[in-house]
Amino acid sequence: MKILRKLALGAAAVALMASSAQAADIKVGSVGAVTGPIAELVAAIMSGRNLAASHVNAQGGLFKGDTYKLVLGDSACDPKAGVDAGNKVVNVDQVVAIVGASCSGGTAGMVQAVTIPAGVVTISDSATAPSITDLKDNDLVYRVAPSDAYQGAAMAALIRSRGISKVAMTYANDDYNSGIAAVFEREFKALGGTITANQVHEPDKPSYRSELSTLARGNAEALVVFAYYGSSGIAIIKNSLETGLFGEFFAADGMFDDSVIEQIGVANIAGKLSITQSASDPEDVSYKIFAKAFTAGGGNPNAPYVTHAYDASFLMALAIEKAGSADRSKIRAALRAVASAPGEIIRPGEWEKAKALIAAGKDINYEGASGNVDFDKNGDVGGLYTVNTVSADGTWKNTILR
Amino acid sequence: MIELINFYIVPGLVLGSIYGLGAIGLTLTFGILRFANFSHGETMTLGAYFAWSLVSILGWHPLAVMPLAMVLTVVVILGIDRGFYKPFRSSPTIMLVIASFGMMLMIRSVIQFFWGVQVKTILPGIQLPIEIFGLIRISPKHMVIVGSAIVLMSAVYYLLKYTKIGKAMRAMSDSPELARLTGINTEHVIMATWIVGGSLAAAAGVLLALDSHVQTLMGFKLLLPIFAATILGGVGRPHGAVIGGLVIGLAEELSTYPWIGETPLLNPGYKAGVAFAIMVALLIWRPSGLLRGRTT
Amino acid sequence: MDQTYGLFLYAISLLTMGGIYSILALGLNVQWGFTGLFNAGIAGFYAIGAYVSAILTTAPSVRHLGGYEVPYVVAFIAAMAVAGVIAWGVGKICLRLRSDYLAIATIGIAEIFRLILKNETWATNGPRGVSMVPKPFETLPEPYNQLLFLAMILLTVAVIYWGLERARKAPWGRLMTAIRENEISARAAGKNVERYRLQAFVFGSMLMALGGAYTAHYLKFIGPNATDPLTATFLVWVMLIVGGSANNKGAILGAMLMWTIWSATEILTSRLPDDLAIRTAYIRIFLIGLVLQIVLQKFPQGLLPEKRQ
Amino acid sequence: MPTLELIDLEGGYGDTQVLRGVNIHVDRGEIVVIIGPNGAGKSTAIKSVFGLLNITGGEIRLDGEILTNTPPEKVVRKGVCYVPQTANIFPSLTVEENLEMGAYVREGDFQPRLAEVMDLFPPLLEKRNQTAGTLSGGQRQMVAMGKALMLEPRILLLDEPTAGLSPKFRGEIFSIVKTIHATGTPILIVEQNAKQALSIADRGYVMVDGRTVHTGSGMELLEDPKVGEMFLGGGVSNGDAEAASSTPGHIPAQEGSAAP
Repeated sequence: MKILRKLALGAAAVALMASSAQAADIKVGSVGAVTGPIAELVAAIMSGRNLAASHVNAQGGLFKGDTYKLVLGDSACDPKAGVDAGNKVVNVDQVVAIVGASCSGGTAGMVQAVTIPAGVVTISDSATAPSITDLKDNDLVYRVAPSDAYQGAAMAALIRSRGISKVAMTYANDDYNSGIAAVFEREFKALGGTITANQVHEPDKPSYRSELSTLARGNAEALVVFAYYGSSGIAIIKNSLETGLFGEFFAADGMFDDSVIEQIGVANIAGKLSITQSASDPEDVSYKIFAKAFTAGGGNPNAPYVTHAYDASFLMALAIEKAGSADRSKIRAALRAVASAPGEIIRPGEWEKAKALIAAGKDINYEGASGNVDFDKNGDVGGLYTVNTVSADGTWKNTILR
Repeated sequence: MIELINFYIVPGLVLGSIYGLGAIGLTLTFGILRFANFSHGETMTLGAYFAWSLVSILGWHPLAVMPLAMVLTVVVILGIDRGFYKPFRSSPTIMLVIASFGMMLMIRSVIQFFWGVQVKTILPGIQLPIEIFGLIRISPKHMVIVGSAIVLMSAVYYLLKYTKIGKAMRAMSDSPELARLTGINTEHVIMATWIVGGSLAAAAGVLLALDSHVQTLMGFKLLLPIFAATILGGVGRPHGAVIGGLVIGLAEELSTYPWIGETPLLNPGYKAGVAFAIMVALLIWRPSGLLRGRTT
Repeated sequence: MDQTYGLFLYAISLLTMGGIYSILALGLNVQWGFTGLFNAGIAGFYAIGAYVSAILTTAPSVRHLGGYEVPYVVAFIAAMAVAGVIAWGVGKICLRLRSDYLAIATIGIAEIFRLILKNETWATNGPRGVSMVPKPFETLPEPYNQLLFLAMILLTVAVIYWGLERARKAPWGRLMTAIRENEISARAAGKNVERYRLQAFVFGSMLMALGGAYTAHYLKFIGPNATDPLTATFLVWVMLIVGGSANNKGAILGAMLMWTIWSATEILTSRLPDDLAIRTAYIRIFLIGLVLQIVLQKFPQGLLPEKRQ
Repeated sequence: MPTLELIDLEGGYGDTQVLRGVNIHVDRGEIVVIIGPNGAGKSTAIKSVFGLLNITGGEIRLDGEILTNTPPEKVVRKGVCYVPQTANIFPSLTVEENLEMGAYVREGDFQPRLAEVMDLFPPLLEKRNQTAGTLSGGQRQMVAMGKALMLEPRILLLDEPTAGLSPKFRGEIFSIVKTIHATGTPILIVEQNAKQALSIADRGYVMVDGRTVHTGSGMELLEDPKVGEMFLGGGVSNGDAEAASSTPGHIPAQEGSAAP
């Protein structure tokens, strides 16, 4: 046991050395699956969060010029890593709140094992599993990414509204895609649709031709794909087009990325693919502000969950400012106040304005790039969904789903 | 029937060719250096990333840069052998296995660091299949993949069958101790093994990228089916590895064919398990492989 | 909250996870260190233990099998028992394979187990996992709940350590060493080598299942990603080899040390500027690989080499 | 000057000492046989020439040049060829390829030599394209010896060439040994079938417990009652037990410790 003690002391010493920098930082954990199966999505999500922080810091920072500092934690899409990352940011870095985590599994572990017991508020920008709604969370777990329950329903409605009644569906065997697929299946049937075939698939296989052949047996009018674009989505659409088995596709937001057009080719996909996305109204002022700023920094504002990432991060800063001090329990109380009406509307990037209003004791209501981010009693947001189609010039055309 | 050929057998053969190329390298290192090289999947990934970079710099067709990508990969692999495997030449196997596991992590993170984690494509767009005899539909890139695999495999066959170093490689795979006692320069043979294994792995990576895309975990995801192909063909037997690769590729695809009724025989969620199941069954009932290989 | 107190809590979490990994490494030590069985399917038994214990203790849920709500101890024993029975079956057919073939076979079998747990959604909620797993002592106030949980883990480690040390010095342990080092003479001496190897395999796998069960309760959640072979098989191997194979102290040291490196390096890298911090997340994994290589080359026997009787 | 000399040689595997004082020399054109009980270190003595064990004392000389602890590849290059007792061919290679591997260190064309070796072993000629693993035990020994002869060695070391063979094949092997000897190559043989071996040998050594204890011409040893009593009774001949444990490069656990 002596060795254990030494190790613990050693670790503590390392941590102590490391955390002594910059006293005027207000630290917030930024936990996400930087490594692991969805690393490619998370890289963009992290830029979204960081953009919000840079907006805050460029316009006066928190309180009296303190820096809004995001502390990275890697949840690797693995609950073990999520809990570990949560522990580090909460205990070692002493963050006042957390933005994250990424996968629903990593988030479920982190919030249940670490942040709820520690009384730390979390806002996830990409954990969409319906089960997160049910957690006994002392009003500490929020998310700006709508639960899959909403998106599944929205997609079912969209497909029915196009007059399509028979679809085949396939989903990647992971927490996100299987969750949303289950909701879609239920909702689509409830709307009178028929699902001719429903197949799970393993991501990261080089070819999906055999699965597609089975899926095509029921003469479905379209294929609904629940997958991440990188690990299987693009391959499935490519294979479908190459084999001529399907000609029309619907997909959820894990598929939404420019590389879909790049890799498949505009001519091949234009007019054939519709992707629902829990994004904002493309005509919405908030979204436009965000998109402009994010594009300027070299980012793609349409990448999955980057708007949510920005909103989660910005909203957290607003809540801290509103709380008036870096006190974990006060932030929880402030969060709902800044997120929803009543109050003057604050949009992405409007930190100075918000800061002034808060200082003046006025209410504010953040309307984010991803939507109005009004939390319900479970800490979830209702989703505003857009459908994105590929136009002939190779750009995405967004339409709001109502 | 036509459906079976076009959607199950053809993709199975394409996949099998890629598995086969990967398995040749694995079976040679397994046979000659006597260890299961866990970083072999990452070698494939590395080859694909080299090819991607070369395509974006030179603007050539992926097939044209493939030889260059193979050379670059081999250079890296020889460096790795020198630094991380050579010190364990006379150590127990487990040391090499663990070292290769460490190498797997290291190569992967270097790729992620330099190339990032975004999915990349090496051959954008889709290719419509060409009809043969009005029945079989095969896309040009699949012909390219299978064709390249056949060319490379023939080259390896020639090397192993007709060159001195190739024969020495087979000899060392049979018995490293006797090879030393016979005066065979084992370091040369090991180097040749890495050159052959590394370049074929790189080629497999490029061909895989041609069919799908370039991604940091692409090779790792293929590692276990390739192990299965290696075991199936008999460790140390390159032609066995090719057959093993084809069998595993076909078995994976055919397992989901609706042989009975309208639904796939096997839930595609279990598709990845097919290779493992074949591998385990074989290890238990026919440990030396379908073709006789090194015995257990 | 006080900085020192935070570090204290982090140290608890570090030791808890390190303790769980110590159990896994000790289990592997029984199989590899003492008996020479190259089990590369740790993740499979770990997953079985985690799911069995989680399902047995959680409240009823529409998403997965559950609602049995048995006491923790019963769940732990059940987790070990289920894993033990399965390991018996696996061992019965696989243990005659030579070392690296056994490794590949066990990897394959573990992946099949994981695929089953991932695909049989009615029982395990599939890829979405089992949530709201109760955690022992969680109703107590901070930090006593965490301390008691840690105490439970460390006590388990201590009991296993004590038991294994006894076994190692007993005829059973000496026999295991004899089998590992010279199977032919052990056979010649009339020992039923298969039976002893099977015992070691089953016992080691049961310990792995216990580690899995503890993990599920510690995380309060278990899903397929938590049983990824990277962190549930390979990392354990690294721990044992670095610490010192066939040395129980080495197994514990290796687990604690490697977990500390795995976890604590991020505290340093997360301090770098944003873009670099993300990139160094990859380099962190590189460094872990490098540490492993250095230890392998400089301390081929591990930090604490085997003690000969 | 003798072709090969082992002088006061001591050594073993790791820390286990097997050789405790071995003195052997082979002169030009001689057949020399080492006999002795199981575990006496006979095979170990031969392996010591090939740098396969840890030599702690004494030295090995090849035509006067010190050879102690030279790695196997270099020993081969110096013209010493060794035929291990088991695993002495490459089973998946053809007969011809096996012989070609024997000539690995040889520069230039090996075809003429190949023809010469094939002449020595006529049965191999017709099976030249067959994989060696499919041959009978006797033919495998021929391949193994043929492989060693490809280099036209300065000395040939044979480790129990007749172990596990039927009496018929044994005779064949000994006649091959004589044929090789007739080409002028000195040969050092370790044998369990002491009687037959001594009958073709110029000289012999008796090893007991890691030491050479007795030497003489083949005839002297055959007629020596003490030697006869110890090793030539016929019943003692049990080559298989040692065969199981002494593959080259592999530590035979019993040898040394099991010495009487």
